[in-house]
Amino acid sequence: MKHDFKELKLDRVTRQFAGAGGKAFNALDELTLTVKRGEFICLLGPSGCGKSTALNCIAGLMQLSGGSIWLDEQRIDTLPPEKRGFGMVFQNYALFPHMTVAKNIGFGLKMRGVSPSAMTPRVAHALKLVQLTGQEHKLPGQLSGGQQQRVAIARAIVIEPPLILMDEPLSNLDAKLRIETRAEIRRIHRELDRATIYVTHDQDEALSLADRIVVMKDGVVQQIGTPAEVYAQPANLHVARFMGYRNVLELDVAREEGDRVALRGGDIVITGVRKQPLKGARAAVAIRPEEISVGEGPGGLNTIAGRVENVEYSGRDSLLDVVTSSGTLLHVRGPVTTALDDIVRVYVPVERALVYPAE
Amino acid sequence: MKHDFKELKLDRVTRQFAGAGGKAFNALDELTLTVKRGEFICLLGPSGCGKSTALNCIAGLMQLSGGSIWLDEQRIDTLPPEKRGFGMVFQNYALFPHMTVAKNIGFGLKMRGVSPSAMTPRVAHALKLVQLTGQEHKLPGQLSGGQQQRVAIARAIVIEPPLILMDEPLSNLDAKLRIETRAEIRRIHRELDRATIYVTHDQDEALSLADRIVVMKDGVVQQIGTPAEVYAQPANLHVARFMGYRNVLELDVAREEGDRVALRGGDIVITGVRKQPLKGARAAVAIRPEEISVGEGPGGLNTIAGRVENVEYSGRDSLLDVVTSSGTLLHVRGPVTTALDDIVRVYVPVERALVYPAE
Amino acid sequence: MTLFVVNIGLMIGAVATSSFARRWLGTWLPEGWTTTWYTAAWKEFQLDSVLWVTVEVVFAVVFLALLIGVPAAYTLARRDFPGKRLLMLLFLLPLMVPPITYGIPLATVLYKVQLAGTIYGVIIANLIPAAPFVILVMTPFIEQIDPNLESAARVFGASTSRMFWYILVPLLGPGILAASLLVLVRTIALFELTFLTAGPDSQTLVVALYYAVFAAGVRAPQSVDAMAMVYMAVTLVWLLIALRFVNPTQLVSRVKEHPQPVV
Amino acid sequence: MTLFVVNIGLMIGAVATSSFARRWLGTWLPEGWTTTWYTAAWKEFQLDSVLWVTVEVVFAVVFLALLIGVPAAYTLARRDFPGKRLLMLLFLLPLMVPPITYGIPLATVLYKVQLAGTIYGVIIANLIPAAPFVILVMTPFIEQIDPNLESAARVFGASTSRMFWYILVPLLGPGILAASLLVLVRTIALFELTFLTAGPDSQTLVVALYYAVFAAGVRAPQSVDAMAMVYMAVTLVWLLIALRFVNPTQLVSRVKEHPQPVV
Repeated sequence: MKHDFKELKLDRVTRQFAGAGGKAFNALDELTLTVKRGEFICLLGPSGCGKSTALNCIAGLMQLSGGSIWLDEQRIDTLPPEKRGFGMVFQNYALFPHMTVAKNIGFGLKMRGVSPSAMTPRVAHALKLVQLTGQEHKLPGQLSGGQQQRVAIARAIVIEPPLILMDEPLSNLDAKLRIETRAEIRRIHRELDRATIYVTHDQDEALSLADRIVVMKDGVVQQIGTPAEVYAQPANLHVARFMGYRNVLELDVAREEGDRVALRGGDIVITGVRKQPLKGARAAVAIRPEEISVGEGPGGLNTIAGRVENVEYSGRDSLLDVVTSSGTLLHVRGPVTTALDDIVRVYVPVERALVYPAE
Repeated sequence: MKHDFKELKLDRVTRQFAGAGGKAFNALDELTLTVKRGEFICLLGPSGCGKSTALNCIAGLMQLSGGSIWLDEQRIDTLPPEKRGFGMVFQNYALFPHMTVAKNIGFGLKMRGVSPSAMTPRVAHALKLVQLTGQEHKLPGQLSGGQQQRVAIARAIVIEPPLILMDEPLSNLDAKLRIETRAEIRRIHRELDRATIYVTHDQDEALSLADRIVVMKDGVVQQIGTPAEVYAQPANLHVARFMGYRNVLELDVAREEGDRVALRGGDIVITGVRKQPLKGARAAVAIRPEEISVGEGPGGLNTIAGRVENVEYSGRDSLLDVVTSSGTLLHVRGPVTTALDDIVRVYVPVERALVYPAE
Repeated sequence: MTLFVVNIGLMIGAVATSSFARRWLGTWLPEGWTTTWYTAAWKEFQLDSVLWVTVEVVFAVVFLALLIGVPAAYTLARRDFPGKRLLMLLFLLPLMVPPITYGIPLATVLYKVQLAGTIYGVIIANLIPAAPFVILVMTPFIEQIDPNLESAARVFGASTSRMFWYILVPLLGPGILAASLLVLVRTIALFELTFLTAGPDSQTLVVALYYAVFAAGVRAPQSVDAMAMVYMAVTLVWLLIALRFVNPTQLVSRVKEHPQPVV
Repeated sequence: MTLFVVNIGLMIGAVATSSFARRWLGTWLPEGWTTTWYTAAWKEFQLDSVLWVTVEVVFAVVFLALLIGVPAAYTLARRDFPGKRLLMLLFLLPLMVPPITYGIPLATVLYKVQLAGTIYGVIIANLIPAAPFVILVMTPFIEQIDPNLESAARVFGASTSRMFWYILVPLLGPGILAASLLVLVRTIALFELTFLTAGPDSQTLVVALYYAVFAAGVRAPQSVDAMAMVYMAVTLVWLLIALRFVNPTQLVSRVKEHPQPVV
């Protein structure tokens, strides 16, 4: 395979499945994406959003129902998986249980006809990269989950593929190991200087790993952007909800000025920033709990009063459920000193209240 | 069963299992704990720490190998589970698949000989409490995971038990639902005014729910304390690691003054607070990533210089891997503006560097 | 695969045709149809008494096999104890070893205790493979029941016996039904054991059929075919009833549902 | 349970004793031991030719059953297609229906195509239950193999045939071995089909034994017992070999490992 590739291009890649009652639905609907060499791309979304389908289509494990995939000038979606030359890390590792670690890692090289003598140094180098030197003669069953994970990564990188595909590779590890392996994956990606496409449902993972994030829902791309863009400027209400904007209030539109929108409903008056063209008299404002502060806003702007109905201690701060007199619930990160049934005033900066059309 | 109980007392409760090679080991080793009415207790620890064993011993589903359990003056560890009268929420819900929601919830009442006419209002009340009114004639298989979870809770609370036992009740829900149901469980606990014992491996869950946390490891209690105590003052290095003190450095003890200890090693000099009596010339200092700030400490105290070797964006801030010139790795939460290969100085306040004996 | 299916179909068809045929030589279809052979077979084999014995034996075996097999399957599926594997192997042995291996010694013993040739002997002989078969069929059904359901029933106040009636019986119902129907079919079919232990008064359908095949020289072959048809009909009817309640694939594996690719 | 086990043991013991006994009447143990009965049985039943036919039939059946069964099991376990359940049912039918139900029609057809009485006829007849049995045994083995292993092999450059040889064959090895041994035992034991289709030159061990039992009047019962012992020994040896490779509980359920309570 060519290693000096420039980009991988997905052109309206579509994949259908038979749904309930035999009706076909698009598990993946016209995904168009260009991945440059050196990029780390995360496909992010809840289960069933089509992210794994996309990965399998790229790997060749599923055939396309429509569209095409190009590696520079070569069309590859018509090739069988073994001719595409990509590396892949599976969710459950999929190590060959009857082969030693060294044979697992060398499998791809063997299939490419590399001689055993040429294979040994390359396998050793891959082992070193994943810090497993000395384990080469063990069977996968003798390794811990984290070590198996690293063998799976070594097996994918040893063939020096233009593209490495990863399908929720951390989901079987515990929280601590997950964070450590995350840094490892990022380091290996940097050292290899190829492209990586990484599938996950965990927004923290996507934010910390990706150069660009592709947020998906029901097979359709919702937003493609850098982590900072997706985090701070979600393209629509769905992305906002998925990225942790837990407060979504549907209110009446009182006034629009430029991209500023004043909303009103019950005892709440909020001014926010419009992120999508509004339709109708109702709009939804999305706010993160950690961007609401306890206290008075400048000039009383965007300030809401309420009673604390639940306090969840989380160490550095507490997650408060603040309920206004009209019964609206706000999730707020507040100081740990806040107690149940306290009456508090909270406010949100205008630029952190994002306004979308009501659903 | 008595509902006006004062406390549940576990007295050196021990449970043995046959381990590898037939040798018995203590899955639960002399757990002593007093649970007062109204308290919410979390048993916290990694899998295999004995927390579920403890719960099963209290429920009567496992027999004790030693010790005793008392409900006020009554010894209950000799009673079969059906005579203890506790409510329990199982990890996989364990709803009876052939019974409707109403029949599932009413099962405990039926077994207690409550007449159908007396049962109906109590089941209705429980359904209302978990916000499932209108679903009573569905079968569990027709409900979503979150709804099944709430039926399981309703089934446990409708018998008005002195004690409700919960075995990782949220582990099968997705992240968003988990946070919502957490608040729900806390609310129901407050309304019932009974005692709850809740088993989890998730420190966030324990911090946000519990009045007191029991941290366990290998069947042995490590620490019993309020969430704030466990979070800020871990009793030993194991608890510290488990509670998110990701930086653990083993250094030489240079000087001890009161509970202040000065440690030194390579290019690092740190003064911290001693939490356990030290033994020998080595000690470990444990620091949370979020308590290390980028910048200079007052008078250069506890300041460490290093190069940023990895940046993980996480929205509000970034998780940095800072490596000192002698090769020590520090995990630091820093501003999102920090870039790879920046040279930074970081510091930690003396009272947030906890010193334990080296392992 | 297809060949295999067509073959079976053809063979059954041939025998069925033959049993109804008046005369059938050299032509594709016989020249006329008759039920004479059935009447002949009925008389010749004393089918009424034979059928009655078959029914008696089969129902006694099914009942006793369930009584032994269901609790045994429950114990094997739920409890761990030393020697469990050995016991499991002993239970499966009569299923994997051909009946004749233990049939002859069994017959010898039954003759010694004066039970051979009586209906009790036949029942005992048939129980030996039937009880393990119940265990085999019930085990996946029992394993599908989450042990936490039993724990939940106990915690919420059910004694062991109430747990059994309110939880286990309703949930195992389909499994018990399936097991009894399948044992029924197998017992009807189990020739060797009955053959070795039955006397003239305790002949079951299949044994009568064998004697018929053996002495085929003196009887019209159509009559034997008619007999085989009766036998096949009896088994198939029960089998079809059984299959309505138990999905055969469930015995092999639990079917996983995946979205099916359209391409 | 225990009764059941002791019973089986006693019966086998009795026959074994009888087959070695010089005379045995009224006492607990016979007065002397001899192998005469074995020699007698050997001659009387022409055991050398019978054994040879048995070996030929059995190995042909095992080989052909594997050739049909393994790919069919793979297809059934991995692919979803319309009619899969029906096909599965058709495969399981010959296992659940007693052989005699389709044995007689099968024999009729074989006679028509001039194959009955030959060794080919016997092989074909025995394949009908053997191939589905292979499917039954192989299915759990195939299902234990993670489909992602096959995907991984493909992604890392293996063509379908190399994937088969490098991944599937090594992983299915124990399963194939187990299936062949179990089919072997079953085929040795399957009386009805061979009985119905065999001629004098294609008699297998079990058929010879049946004829012996039938004509027991003219032969010494000890001789028949000796024959039964030979037969039982042959089956049991193979069964024990098979059980070394396949854990019988695996066929029923996948054993879950739990820490065992001590109390």
